[in-house]
Amino acid sequence: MAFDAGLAVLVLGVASWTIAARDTFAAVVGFVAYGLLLALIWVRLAAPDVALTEAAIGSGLTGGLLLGASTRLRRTESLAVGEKPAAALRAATIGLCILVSAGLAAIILLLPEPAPTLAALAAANLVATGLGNPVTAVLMAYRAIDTLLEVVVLLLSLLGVWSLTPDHLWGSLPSPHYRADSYETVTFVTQLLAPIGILVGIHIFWIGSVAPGGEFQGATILAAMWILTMLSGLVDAPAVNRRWLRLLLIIGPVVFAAIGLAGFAMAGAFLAYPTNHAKLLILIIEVPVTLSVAAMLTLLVAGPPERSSHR
Amino acid sequence: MSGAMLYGFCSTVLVGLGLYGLIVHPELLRKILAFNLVGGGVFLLFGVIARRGAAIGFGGDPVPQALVITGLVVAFAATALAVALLLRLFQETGRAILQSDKLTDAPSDNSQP
Amino acid sequence: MTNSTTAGGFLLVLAIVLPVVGVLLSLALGGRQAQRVAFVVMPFELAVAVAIAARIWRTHEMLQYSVGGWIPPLGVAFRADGLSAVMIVTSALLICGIGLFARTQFAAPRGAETRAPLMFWTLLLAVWGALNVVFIGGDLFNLYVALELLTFAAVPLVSLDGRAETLAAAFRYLLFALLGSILYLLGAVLLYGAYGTLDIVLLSGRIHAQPVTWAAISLMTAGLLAKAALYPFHLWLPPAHAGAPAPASALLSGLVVKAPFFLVVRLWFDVMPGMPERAAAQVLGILGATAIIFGSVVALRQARLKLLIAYSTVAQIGYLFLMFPLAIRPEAGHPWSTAAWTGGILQAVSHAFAKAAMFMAAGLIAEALGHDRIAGLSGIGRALPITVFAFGLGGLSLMGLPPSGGFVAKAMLLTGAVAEGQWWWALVVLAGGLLAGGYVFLVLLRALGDPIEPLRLITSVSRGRQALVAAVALCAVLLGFVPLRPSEFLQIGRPDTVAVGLR
Amino acid sequence: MNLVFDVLTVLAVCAGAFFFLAGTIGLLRFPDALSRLHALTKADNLGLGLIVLGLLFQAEELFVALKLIGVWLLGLLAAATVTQLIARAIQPAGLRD
Repeated sequence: MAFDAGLAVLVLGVASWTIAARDTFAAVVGFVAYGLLLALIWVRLAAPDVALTEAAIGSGLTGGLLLGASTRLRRTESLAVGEKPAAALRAATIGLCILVSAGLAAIILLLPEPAPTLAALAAANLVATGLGNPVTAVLMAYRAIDTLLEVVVLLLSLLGVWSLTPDHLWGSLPSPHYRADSYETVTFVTQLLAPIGILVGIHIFWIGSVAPGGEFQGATILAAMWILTMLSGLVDAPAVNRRWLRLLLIIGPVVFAAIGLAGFAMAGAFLAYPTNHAKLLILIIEVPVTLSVAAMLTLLVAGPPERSSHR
Repeated sequence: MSGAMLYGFCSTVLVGLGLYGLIVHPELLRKILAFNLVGGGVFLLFGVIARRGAAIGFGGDPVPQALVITGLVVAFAATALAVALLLRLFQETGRAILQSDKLTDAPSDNSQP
Repeated sequence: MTNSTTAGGFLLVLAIVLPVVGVLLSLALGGRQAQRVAFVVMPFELAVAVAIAARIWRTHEMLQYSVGGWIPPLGVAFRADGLSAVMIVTSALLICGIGLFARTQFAAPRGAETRAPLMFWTLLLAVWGALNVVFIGGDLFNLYVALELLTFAAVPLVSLDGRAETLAAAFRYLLFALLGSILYLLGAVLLYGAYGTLDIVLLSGRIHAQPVTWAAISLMTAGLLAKAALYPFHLWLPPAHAGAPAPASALLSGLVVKAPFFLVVRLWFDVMPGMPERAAAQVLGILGATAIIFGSVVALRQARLKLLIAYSTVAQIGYLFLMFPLAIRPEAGHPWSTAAWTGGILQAVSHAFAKAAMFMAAGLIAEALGHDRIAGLSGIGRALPITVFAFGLGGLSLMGLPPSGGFVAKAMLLTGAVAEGQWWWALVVLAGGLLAGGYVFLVLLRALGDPIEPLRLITSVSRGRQALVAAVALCAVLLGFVPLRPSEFLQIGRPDTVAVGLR
Repeated sequence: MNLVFDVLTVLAVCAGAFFFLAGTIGLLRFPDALSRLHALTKADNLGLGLIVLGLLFQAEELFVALKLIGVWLLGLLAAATVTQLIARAIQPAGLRD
């Protein structure tokens, strides 16, 4: 309890810092710490799957993305000073936000006791999925349609990012302008780290059927390794019109949808699995989805094409 | 008061803090950051609700936990799109804020593809 | 395990999977194939939409599908009632029209792949799929994913031309949309905490009047209003809808803003049947009324045609929300058996066709003249007679003059206002019609007037495209022959009981 | 036996926490960036090593122990790399700050 209270206070402190800090870069660093602390809270809330996701995506990838953006935008900060809203507006906003927070706090005190839960239902049907991790069962079986659409959401946001390419640069390379020559350290570390990271990513994905982990967490680690090899200059980002890249991006959702449709014939419903083969089919879906998602995450961080030539 | 409820209050404060940043900060990157703070608060509240639903040996209701994972991925996608738009806007205008609501009166040229 | 799936429920799966597969294929094949994929998907998806509507018409039953055979609350259900069917068919028809209209504008050149055509055709299919999920989603979290899908498909359409002002408009749109989604999600989370399900039908059986419910519904409604651009959340709409390429504007103004409105209807009438308070409904009505007056007055003062049309969208969205105070009658019968309820839905449908036609007409005019300044339109009526005629037909619906869907819709709202003794809404409807008449005639008078100097067109516009715009506008006119009474079809699948706790 | 392991764990983790504390104080108190880096990485690497050592006594199977050692090695690698990068980044600005 004391630990929980301390953790809660710490999170709120860091969150306030990300709002109050003058320097955007400092605020983003605060945000990364905020994400890691949240991951700890998720462990305390008995949600290790979410903790992994929060640390990997919420803190890691989002943090990296925002850090990159804040360094690029650094010199615009002074411009924004004159745009600060009037004190009256800020006071009114503070009032509004306190009202929202207090109202929500009062509301959650009114939530029913005992709390309604689907845990029993999820457990009772776990056998039919052949999985040991109920969270993966929700993602891949009970609510597989959400997961399929979520992968499409990721793909669409990547399309959105790519749509921002200036016309003459279509078909060229995403942005990072990292010079490998001055970064021998990074190159060395990447050579050492990438194989280990890839193994860890595969492990976390693989273990997801029975223990905390899964495709999104594994894919994030794979994406991080790909980003690292791009940062270190070992490989270049792929051009957006490469056929292999397009196939890599769609293979996951295509297999997902295809097995989903095959469910009509095999088990009588879209995204249904025959009981004896459920686990195998879920695995067949998860492997390409992990690869596609890893590619999407990597390219989302890399951003729209900005260079017409290789370095 | 249980530990879960403590984090429940924590989540409501996070929502409030994030909303404040979203409304008050003129810099767009700070708005994106604040949006992520609100998102974190909402997901945390869902996690608290999941924890309250602990039953039959599960430490929490797995359904909301899975939904939070989906939500986190969607929030990342949103952040990535917003950051890309912001950087492109910066490239074009040299600014990273939205001007107050004056629509440019420049004639609309037919600059469609 | 599949007992809650009705016969023909698989059509609902197809309505979602076809566009999604189209998106994946057009991205994979790229180049000129993207457009071909879109044109292959269109007839099939249109057929699916018509099949859904036909089946509901014939059986008078809601279509339902439990995805994966998992029954709610553990699984996710798709459901299509009469209202869903109307929206699905409207989207299908309009998207096919927009696709045909954009055929030449976004034709991919031979040779290397180009950005804009690939994006347009892929995103068009993505919007279609996302809209269908919104219209048939039976689970509040699934609908959250659908809303995000719609946002990520719609925002890039705004900045397709890459100009700084459209980038800024797209960013503003994205911010509002994201804030809207997160508020919606917060509300859904509270509902799960209180009732242990996100399924709409199960929720409607369990929900009861208590603070958690009110907080959740208010948060979700506020989030959806931000996405629907109802006053005072309208700031993002005019620059976004006016800045997008004409076919995208038609899509955004005609269909995309209707999705959050549709969800407000779901929330107020399906999730909590019989519960909404009159006072809350009055608030929505007042916002709607303000939007009508404000949007119309600002539209009158615009110098550019596309901005005028965009502000008119702000006003026309206002009408949609007049149905709430007029249809919610806690003491007397189903809200959906009122004239106002049918009127509100009909307004959504007829505005979709009318506004799409007007944006496409404005696009043709801008293409021909190279600008869309209203002051410089003189003589365009002689150069592009069919286009200006189509613009005028669309205008009929906005003004609420017969024969047009807008006339029937507004007449039903008026009937409702009179029947309910809430005459003040009638005044707003009439005033909005007059103001709409003002801005439509402002444009038509210019367009039909004689030019001071001979008009120079920078390109010629094909008869076919002009005729297409006229055909879309004609759909809005044809809706004027819908009978002036509460529609039975729209009531298929609505909950039977009004009082809470009877089921 | 268990008791001995538990005592060892407590001792090692406490020692590790002490080094973390020392490193953090160094970060806050030392005058320039290079000595701050020095304090931070030296103390934190040792602190992490001690904490991992303490936890090793609690590991129930070999795989878990290997994972713990892996965590320490990766931590060392990350710290060394980042220190290098930061040190390089501040070099042009001289040793002030």
